[in-house]
Amino acid sequence: MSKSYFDETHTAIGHPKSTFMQWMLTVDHKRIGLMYAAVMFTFFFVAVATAFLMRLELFAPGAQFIDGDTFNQAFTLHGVIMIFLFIVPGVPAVLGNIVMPLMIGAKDVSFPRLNWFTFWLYILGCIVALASLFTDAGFADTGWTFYAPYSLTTSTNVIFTLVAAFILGMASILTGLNFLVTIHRLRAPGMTFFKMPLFVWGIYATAWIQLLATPVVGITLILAILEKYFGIGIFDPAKGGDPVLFEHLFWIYSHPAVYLMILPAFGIMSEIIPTFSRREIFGYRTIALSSASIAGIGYLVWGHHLYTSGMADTAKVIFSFLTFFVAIPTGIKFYDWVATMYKGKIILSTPMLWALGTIITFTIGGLTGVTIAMIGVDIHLQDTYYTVAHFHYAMLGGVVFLFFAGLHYWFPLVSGKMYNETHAKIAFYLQFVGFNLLWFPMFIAGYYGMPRRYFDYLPEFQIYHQVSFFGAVIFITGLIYMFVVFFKGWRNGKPSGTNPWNATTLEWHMPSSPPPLENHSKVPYVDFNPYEYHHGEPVVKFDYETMKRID
Amino acid sequence: MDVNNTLQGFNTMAATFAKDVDQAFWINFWISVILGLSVIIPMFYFAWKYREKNVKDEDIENVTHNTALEIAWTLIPTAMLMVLFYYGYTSMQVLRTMPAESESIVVHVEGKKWSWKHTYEANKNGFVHKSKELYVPKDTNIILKMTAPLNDVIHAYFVPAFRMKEDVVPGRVTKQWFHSEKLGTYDVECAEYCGTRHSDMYTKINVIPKAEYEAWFEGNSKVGPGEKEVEKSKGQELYDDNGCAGCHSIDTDATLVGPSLKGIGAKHDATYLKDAIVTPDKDVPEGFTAGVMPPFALPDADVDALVDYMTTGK
Amino acid sequence: MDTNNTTIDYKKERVAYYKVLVGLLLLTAVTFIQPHLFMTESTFLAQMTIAVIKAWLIIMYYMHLKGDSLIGVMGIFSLVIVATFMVIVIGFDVANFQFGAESHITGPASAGVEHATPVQH
Amino acid sequence: MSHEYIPEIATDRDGNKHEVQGWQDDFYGGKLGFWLFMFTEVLMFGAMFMVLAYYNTLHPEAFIEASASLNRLLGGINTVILLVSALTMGLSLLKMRVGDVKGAKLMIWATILLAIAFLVIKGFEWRAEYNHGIFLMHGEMLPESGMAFGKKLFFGMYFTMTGIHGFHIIIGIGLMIWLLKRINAGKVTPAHHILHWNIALYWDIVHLIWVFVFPYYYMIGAGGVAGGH
Ligand code: HEA
Ligand code: HEA
Ligand code: HEC
Ligand code: CUA
Ligand SMILES: [Cu+2]
Repeated sequence: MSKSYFDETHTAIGHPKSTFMQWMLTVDHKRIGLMYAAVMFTFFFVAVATAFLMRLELFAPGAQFIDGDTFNQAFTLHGVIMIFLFIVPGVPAVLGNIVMPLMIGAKDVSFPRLNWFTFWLYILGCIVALASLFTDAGFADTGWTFYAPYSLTTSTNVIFTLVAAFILGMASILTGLNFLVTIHRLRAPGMTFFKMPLFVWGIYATAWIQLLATPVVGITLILAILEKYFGIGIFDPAKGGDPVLFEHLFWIYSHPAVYLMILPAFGIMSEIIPTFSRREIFGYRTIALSSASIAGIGYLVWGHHLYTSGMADTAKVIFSFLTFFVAIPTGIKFYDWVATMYKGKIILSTPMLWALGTIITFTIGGLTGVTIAMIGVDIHLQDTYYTVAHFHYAMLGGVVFLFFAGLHYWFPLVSGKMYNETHAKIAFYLQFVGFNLLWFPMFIAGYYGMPRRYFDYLPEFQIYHQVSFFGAVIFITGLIYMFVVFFKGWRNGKPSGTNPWNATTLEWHMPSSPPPLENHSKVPYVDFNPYEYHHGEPVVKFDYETMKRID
Repeated sequence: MDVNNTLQGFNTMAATFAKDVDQAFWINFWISVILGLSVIIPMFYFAWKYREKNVKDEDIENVTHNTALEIAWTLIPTAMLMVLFYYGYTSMQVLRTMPAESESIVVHVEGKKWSWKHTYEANKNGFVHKSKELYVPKDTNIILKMTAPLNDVIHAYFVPAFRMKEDVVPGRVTKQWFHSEKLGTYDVECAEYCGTRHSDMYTKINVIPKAEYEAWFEGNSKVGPGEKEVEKSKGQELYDDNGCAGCHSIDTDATLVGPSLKGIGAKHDATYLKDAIVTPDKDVPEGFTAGVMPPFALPDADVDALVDYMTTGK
Repeated sequence: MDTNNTTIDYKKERVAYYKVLVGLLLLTAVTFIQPHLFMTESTFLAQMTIAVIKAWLIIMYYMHLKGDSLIGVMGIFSLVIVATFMVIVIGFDVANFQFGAESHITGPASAGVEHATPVQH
Repeated sequence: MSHEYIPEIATDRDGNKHEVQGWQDDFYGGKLGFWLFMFTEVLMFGAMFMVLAYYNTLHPEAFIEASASLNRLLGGINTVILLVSALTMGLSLLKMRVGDVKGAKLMIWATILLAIAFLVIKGFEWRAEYNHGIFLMHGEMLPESGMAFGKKLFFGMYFTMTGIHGFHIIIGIGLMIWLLKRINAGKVTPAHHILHWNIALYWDIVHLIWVFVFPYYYMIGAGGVAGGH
């Protein structure tokens, strides 16, 4: 049997003998992607645990078993991990790393050693972020938004978190940079931009946001540190500084960041829908270009987080107007996906179930985003659970669901094995039901005026929190179940072969399963579109020795 | 404040503009339902109609373009979005267009960790009402001018029953206004995260009949309308005014944010207590962290009065 | 695609470097005399215009961007983004700063005469 | 990757051959990557300029007054120093490209010296300001001082931005020393000089930032309060 990337690797330094060191020093994009996944998986348990802790605490009004300060630290920890450690690097660092070079027929990313370095930078960031849990002052209690002046005056250890967010930001920038150069330079000959798979388009648009938005939050965090320790004055009202400026700077990054999360996830959707409809995608170009325009418009709408901040009313109107324009390209994508199912042959494998489930949940998430883009309505709903429900529907029901879809979809590619479909489907249904039970009641609670970041609440809201709690239990059960299914599949799943889904894109044209170290045996010449099907069969076939087309 | 507070009127529409906001919300709701179903119904239909068993491979068709449809699903949602923008904009305008001050009652609001204080303009006698809860007459424009102390953090004055909210920012003055047509007591919540007792930072708006309000406002009562005036020492007044109760209980042993001040006089002398108010970070009792209690730069006489109140209860 | 990695004529290139340096030095001199010479009603604009010209010279000649359209377009893209941030924040938010007259950070207190110590009342 | 990289060839269906760009030895890729990195610098400083412009709009007079009080002579000298150092760096790259390794090294040394001179002058400036009671956490910059808000914010940003710029210079010196080591080790050669190229680019962006920092801080007040916006 031929060697796979599990058997051999290139390393950044030297030629270590031990398997462990080979993993630690590897520059292979597939291994790095896997290591990212492993680390995120670990943190995800921390974040889920804190989320569960919050739900448990909120089961009834009044203090149950933690105090207010602990609760504040809990949602900060939850938000910081979920955003900076998990969802921002998430899809690009895991699936982008593993799949994107394969999709464009490259041997690796443009700067493999930088990729390795970035991974360790990310680890460093994670360590710094969590280190403050073990210091006396404790983890930051600012919320993931670090609003000044609260973050400048609190006695908890915000500096760690700020520094960590900065380091993680650097890692994110470097990932984006690496991918941009890779996509520009290393596409297989013949593959023009409009012959790239849509996942690559998603990664490309994301990479631009990583590159050109992250520095703003980087410098904002530095300014906050300088303010806190050197008193430069810019966020300190006692010196004439304006706290609202901090909010501007923070959201200039953090709004584009939400599109940074969702665009590669949309890319996953665009891979899965045609594959499991067994037909060419509807409106390839509009989907590709809508990714780009979402990224572009996404830069201009951060102010919709500041409707009640004291920002000028004129600015609010402009931001609100611009915000609506993000929904249009997003809508186009959704219609294109649904149209792709028309006259196809819909195969409801697990990845497809996740994708279709996401069409429901993200539509709810997105449309409620549109609700709070309306200024007058958002003045009421801002900082209530309505917003919280919106972004969990968007992030969990959008990004994370699609991430899971992608994990199921590319699992056989990465591992060479198949998980148990039946069990994977049960896990999906559990999570889908649990998720909606968990978050839908929160829309209602928010509409009635339940503010977020509340440790304690008025008895009227109890019913919503209780339904939500049971949803969380079901959801987390399904979640654990899903990981068990993955684990079992990895341990003793059946060999999947190179192309178990009958898919068309290049990553499924590998000489062996799992793929060898340097990917395709030869670089193919790409003179075809990414999703060419004829009567439900992939059109393009290769001789895997020479990578010449044989159809 | 104990948590047996009940949120009153969260599903009522008490301010004049609440109906505009609700109208905007429900227009949005129905448009969202239409747009959402326009995606979800076809999805279910196709997933069922073209299910694996039903389709022969030869019947699959690669439809990739349909200009008319594509234009439709770009332009129709765009039009709907513009409708939503319009209602978002107009409902915001009623919320944000302040009435003339001459035709309104102006109240200054100070939000700080973790209490609210309302200060009225001086009445005919030159008396300035200060109150924790807000008392306003029915059918009158009220303008709130809000700010927070410079060394405090951001809060938000959120009145669910009125559908209004605006941040209270240190160093800035922000404003909002309302006009209530319904008598009643409505809850005010703090909606911007501000730390330990963020979720206890409630107060109330009492909308009362005009005459009752006038009588109260022109009088010199130190408590709200209809409440019995209790004799308060200067120290107690200061204790209330400065929001000490937001962090310290004085009648019970409960620890809120700072230590309970019950019987504090027996533990410490006056100098210590003075320092504890003026430079709180000097001596930090065990189990508490420095930097939480802000320094209070009060006149000496006031500090003395406070200390008296803490030690003697008067 | 010009990769700037081709063989070059050392003498010619060096002359170009010196020419640009002279240009930059001249522009620096202009920054110093400008406040006394022209556009005195808006030193700020004049100075920034000069800076933009200097930056253009550096980018085109010292950083060899001339002829490289891909990076050029990307560069313009990032500049446009920064410019948009500026226009929105400065042009729309700050330009309409709300209730400035009453606010501490912009109000009369900002003359600084009043002590700025946080005072509780 | 010291061994020579031989690009792969992909053949299309008509038998035409297409050279494949590998990640190894990708000169343009290396350059592109570095430019992208520099865009992040542009955004970082762009954000700081935005903060500056924000407060400038709120306090136009105070900004001009504060600017007028900076030492334009030292600032000007530093501008010239950076200009010249950009030239020496450029020449060093030029020499490297035509094969004059020794000359290239000499020019890098010259650049390092100029960079140090810049820092020394900056140090004198900061010290003088300190002695005037204007420094972070010191004198007039404390919250209780009576200095106008506009001025406090101006100087707060002045120390921040010149500080971060100075930090970039220090990094630059480090990079140049590393470059010298790589040249000595034979890793950077006329045939393989992407590192040199990128460090030269880095030095240019450090200079480029100064091109804007200098007029915004030192010159806007040069015409006195009359020369407003
Ligand atoms: C993955 C993350 C993600 C995504 C994709 C989005 C997408 C959107 N978000 Fe969301 N948002 C967040 C994550 C995300 N958001 C987070 C984390 C916060 C809170 C942060 C905090 O405060 O802590 C937030 C907060 C937030 C606010 C501020 C709320 C407040 O604090 O008061 C607003 C206001 O405008 C908003 C709007 C939108 C809009 C208009 C979209 C649009 O992009 C949605 C577009 C999608 C659709 C419209 C649905 C699909 C389309 C159709 C079905 C077609 C037909 C429909 C139409 C054409 C309308 N979001
Ligand atoms: C990615 C983003 C994300 C995700 C997935 C979640 C998931 C969950 N969140 Fe999260 N939440 C946030 C981001 C997220 N949250 C943010 C940003 C805030 C605001 C914080 C603030 O106010 O500052 C918030 C706030 C928040 C609150 C409000 C606190 C308050 O305002 O008072 C609550 C309350 O119950 C809550 C609960 C939950 C629960 C029960 C889940 C459950 O659904 C948890 C289940 C867990 C998962 C679904 C994990 C998914 C899988 C992985 C993460 C890793 C997999 C990796 C690999 C396999 C490689 N969250
Ligand atoms: C923001 C919360 C907060 C407010 C408001 C506040 N305190 Fe405190 N107080 C604390 C904390 C926390 C401590 C303990 C740490 C310390 O000493 O700084 C404390 C300590 C004290 C102590 C010392 C107690 C001891 O056992 O040593 C006294 C006395 C005191 N406060 C009085 C007051 C008075 C009087 C006021 C109002 C004018 C007030 N506090 C307002 C939080 C607060
Ligand atoms: Cu005050 Cu939250
Ligand atoms: Cu947003």
